[in-house]
Amino acid sequence: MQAERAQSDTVEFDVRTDEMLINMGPQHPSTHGVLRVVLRTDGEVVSEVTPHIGYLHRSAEKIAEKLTVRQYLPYTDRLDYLAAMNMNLGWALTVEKLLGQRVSEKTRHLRVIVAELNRIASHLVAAGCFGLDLGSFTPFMWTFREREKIVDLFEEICGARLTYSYLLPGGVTAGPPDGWFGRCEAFLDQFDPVIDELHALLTSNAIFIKRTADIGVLPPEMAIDYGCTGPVLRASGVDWDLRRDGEPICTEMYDGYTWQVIAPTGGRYPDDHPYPPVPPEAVVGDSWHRFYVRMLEVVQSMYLVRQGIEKYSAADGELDKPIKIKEKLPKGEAYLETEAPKGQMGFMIVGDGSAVPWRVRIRSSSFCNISALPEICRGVLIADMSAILASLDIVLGEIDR
Amino acid sequence: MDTINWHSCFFLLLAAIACGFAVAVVVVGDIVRMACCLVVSLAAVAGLFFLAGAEFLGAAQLMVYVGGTMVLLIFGVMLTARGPLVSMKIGGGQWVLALVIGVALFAVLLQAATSTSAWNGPKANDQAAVPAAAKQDDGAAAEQDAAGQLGLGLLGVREDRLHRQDKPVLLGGMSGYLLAFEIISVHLVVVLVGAAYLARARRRIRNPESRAPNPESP
Amino acid sequence: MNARNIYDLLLQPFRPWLTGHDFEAIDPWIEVGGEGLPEIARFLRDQDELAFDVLHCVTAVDYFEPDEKKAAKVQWQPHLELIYHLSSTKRRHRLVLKVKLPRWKGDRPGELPEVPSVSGVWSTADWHEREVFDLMGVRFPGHPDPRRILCPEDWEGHPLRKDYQMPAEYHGIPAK
Amino acid sequence: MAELLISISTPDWLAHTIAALVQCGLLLAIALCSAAVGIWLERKVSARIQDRLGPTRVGGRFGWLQPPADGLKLICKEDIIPTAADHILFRIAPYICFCATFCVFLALPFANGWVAVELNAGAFFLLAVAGLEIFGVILGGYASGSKWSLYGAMREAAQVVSYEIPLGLCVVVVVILTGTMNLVEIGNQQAGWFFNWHIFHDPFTFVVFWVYVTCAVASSNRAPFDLPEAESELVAGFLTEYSGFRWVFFFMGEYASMFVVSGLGALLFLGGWNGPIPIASLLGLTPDDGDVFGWIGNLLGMCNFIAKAFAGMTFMIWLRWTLPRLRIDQVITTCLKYCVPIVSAMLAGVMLWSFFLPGGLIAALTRPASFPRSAWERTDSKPDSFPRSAWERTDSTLRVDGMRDNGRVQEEAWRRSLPAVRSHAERGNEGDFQEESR
Repeated sequence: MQAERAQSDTVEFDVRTDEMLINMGPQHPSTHGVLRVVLRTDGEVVSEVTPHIGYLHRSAEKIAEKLTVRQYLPYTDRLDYLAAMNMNLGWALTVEKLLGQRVSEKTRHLRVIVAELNRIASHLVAAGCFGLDLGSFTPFMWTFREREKIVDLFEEICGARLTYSYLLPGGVTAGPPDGWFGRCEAFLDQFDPVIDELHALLTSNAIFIKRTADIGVLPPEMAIDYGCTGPVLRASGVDWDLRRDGEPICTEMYDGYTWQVIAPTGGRYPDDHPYPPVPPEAVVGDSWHRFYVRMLEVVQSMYLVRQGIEKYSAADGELDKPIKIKEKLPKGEAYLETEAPKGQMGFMIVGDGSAVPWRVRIRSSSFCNISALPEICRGVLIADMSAILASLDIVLGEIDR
Repeated sequence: MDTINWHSCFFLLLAAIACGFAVAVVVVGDIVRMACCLVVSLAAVAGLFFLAGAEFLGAAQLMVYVGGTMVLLIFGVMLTARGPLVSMKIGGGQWVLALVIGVALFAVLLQAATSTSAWNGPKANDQAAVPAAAKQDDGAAAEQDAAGQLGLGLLGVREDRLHRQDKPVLLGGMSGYLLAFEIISVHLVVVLVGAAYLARARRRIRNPESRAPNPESP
Repeated sequence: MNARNIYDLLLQPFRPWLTGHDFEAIDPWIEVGGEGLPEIARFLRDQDELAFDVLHCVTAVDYFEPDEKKAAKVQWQPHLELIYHLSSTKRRHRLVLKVKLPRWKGDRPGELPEVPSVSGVWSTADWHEREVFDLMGVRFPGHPDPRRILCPEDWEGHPLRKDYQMPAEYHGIPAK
Repeated sequence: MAELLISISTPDWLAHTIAALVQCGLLLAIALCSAAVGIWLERKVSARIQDRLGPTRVGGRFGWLQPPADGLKLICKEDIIPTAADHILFRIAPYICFCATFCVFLALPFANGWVAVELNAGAFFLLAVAGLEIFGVILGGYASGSKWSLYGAMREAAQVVSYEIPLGLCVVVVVILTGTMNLVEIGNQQAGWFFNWHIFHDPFTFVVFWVYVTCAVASSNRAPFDLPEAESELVAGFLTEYSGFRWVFFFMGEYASMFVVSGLGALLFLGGWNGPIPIASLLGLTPDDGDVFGWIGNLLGMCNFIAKAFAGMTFMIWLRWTLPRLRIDQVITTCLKYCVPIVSAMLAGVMLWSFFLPGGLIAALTRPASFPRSAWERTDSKPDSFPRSAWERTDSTLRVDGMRDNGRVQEEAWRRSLPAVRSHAERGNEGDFQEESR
């Protein structure tokens, strides 16, 4: 019965085990929402991963065909509910691109301040949940304590703590209360040392490095091929950030701001950053780098907010009033992607002359990031699944729309 | 009301548990429950040793048998408890055969037990046992050091002669049972490694570029 | 490179499949015939001076006016449009490809129109095409895994079509 | 206790029963209190680490009534048994887990002589019973029928069974030092100033202490090694299907084993009930049996022991709330690639050390190495009031002298140097072994 040796060249000795199908989700502590991942496991080793989405599908695009552009704004908050300001910004800029309008200096700077503050909050949630998924509870408490302070600032400016509906196409609902900028700067000053604590607790922690370095490696070509964007793409070494390389309407917002895109191009980070060095085990594109890129982006966002506050007080003129409720949309299509914390958030509006858009398409960043999951999770252990999922930092509201 | 002899009470209780669960091992269908009954009956035997004051032996029994059986339970039973093994159905014929062999063995044991003189005369033994039991709990500290004795026995010292001046204590050149003990354990390790090696099925990869190796063993 | 000279580059090899263009629109686009889509896509990605390595998203727009009064005023005939947004990380330029499809294959209601899949060229298309199939009802022959992605597997109808009627109930759950 | 009852004319058998029940109740109370205080300690320390207050309202400002409140809430929870579960085993598992940990309290001495059952092979008994706790967890994991709990059970089996080896070796190291397995004896040999503790006995035992800490944390499923109930991966590991009172037993089992493991560590390495400064012996409260002063000395000793045990628990809690969790293969690698080799090397080191430099680091430095006198000389300096079985001394003298020269002359000289006749003879048991002609 022994097949001749020549035909089969490699003989692998292995204890015969049969495989098991496990449902990780839709109700699971580390799937960041209602994502169901079916794992084909052989013992602890995962041989195949098939994500199932759609549990949170509210057909946001169908609803958009019945509401005018301003009425639809609250729906964009509910897409990526951890970064609602950036969602509003994306929608507002797409409408302004369709209408061909531009906003005043003051509004532009206020938009930068608010968007970057929300990016800090979103990255804090990502870092906290990453620590939680790896088993250490404390970073989660520290990051949420800081995020509460940002959310208090947002509550003062627009009254809501999670779904703000603040940045309307054409302008903002209301100007910031007096003393708001002072409180912003106070928050930023006391936030600096907290970042060093987080780095000490997680980034340079030996167990954290062992759990994340060289796990879920996403090579740059595969990242581009699967359309991954944001920190996931930059952590794979692709130097691409819409705030600098995007369409003119996006890059104009950041005119006059000095900041840096964080990406380990050529295997190295820009060397001005004062934070813990890259451990030797880490490979460009692994879970550790995705976490590290987000932590450095928080620092860049802090620089942007400080510059925004100075430019806002220096800028003259008034805050713009938003467009009318029943603003007529011109015939034609406009598609615009903006740099949201989780990746590039694309909105497409097809206008047909009436106030209600004919068709709205929402391109979600996490939707493409999660599509690369089966590729990078082949042959990892079950414990690594939650590490990789946490490093992709997905939000199901945005994926399922 | 004469004093209740706790020692015999517990002895009977533990003996009943040991035998009861031993029977349960045979009767129970589900294989995991069977293994659990086995573990409980061995633990009851360990209890008997503790009752007899030999706590070193009791602890050894607990560690070796109950721990060992548990590992058997985990890897042998749970991971393969699928398919026919899970609930074994025993036909009528096998029952009869088992009963016959069981009764025969029991008869032999009974005959051997009754014929030894030391265990005769339950009345006499009871009296002797009571004082020992009464002193059992408070005299624990002054009791002989079982572990020390065993250790010395292994090293070849005749500890029973220590208080005698005339007989030699050391066995002169003999190193006791330690060497034999070690040889057996080395053999056991070799046997285990061999078994593990044989248990591995050969999985042949037809052509290297096909990603999933097709598990097919001769 | 703006849309015009990309169009000129495409003219020479793919003249029969280029069926229209509009360079003055907010997002200038080029219209392509459905059959030639995979070859054009591979050409756009592999040509060094084009290097369109990122497919942002695949969108389907349903041009159909359900009530008659408005249908009279509309200029276009009922049809489906597939819009591919491409961009290049090396050359930093953008392009929009459009494909016009009949609403039903051979105008037989119930038969879904077909466009060859580009998931071989960009892996992003894999999930996006599944979503277009799921919500708009466009079949993509050559797709590795043509299942629904957002709606449950056994959902009837394609919700984003203009003439879509919500089913009365689904597995006993009343939908109205 | 029994005599007291007999004196007030209760029938003899009733007196013995009540005495036994009281002792069991006392022991159970200690086990449950240690678990309850452990839970309270965990809530408070983790709160401090995470910049919050912890329980402050239940029972006064420090929320010390929180553990009973938790217990009450959990008792009122609905009793759910999953349909796919093997209900008999599902019910038994938590009780086995808690009983195994409870048995360890039997042999754990809190002060000199204050121990439920003074077993002569106490250390060996602890190791044997500590292995039983896995049995409860595995039964629970397998019987709850869900895939996640099966994973939890398998991880528990792999981890704790493999960590028993280095744990056992650490205990063997201390047994070599003290020459006995009787825990009370081990505790007493570390009396006096803190440098008499085993941890400072020689550099090897210092390293062994830290290896013991790792293995202890791993064998009680705590902190970086808490894979069996890893919330983020396995939903809740083997505890997934448990709720209400059964969950409390697993929970109590974990905290009791935390106390036990840190208590054992304190006893073996940190001098058990002997404080850093021997206040009791300085004030003349040498605990000889029966008088009040001895009792107070023992009480001080017990406070010492419990303080050290809770210090160990705080260390484990501190570890849990700062470090992320290790992966299963990393856990097993640390055990087989780091713990076992290190502790084996240290074992060899300790043996060589006590062979060449008997009497510990300080004694060796202060006194030139008197070569032939064996390690037992140090035990001689101990006050002789405890029941001493001659074996230690003869055993150790034998080891040094008898080993090297087996000749008859050497034996006779050694026989004469044997001071006390063995207590075995005093009990007048005529020879168990028959005379054996040469």
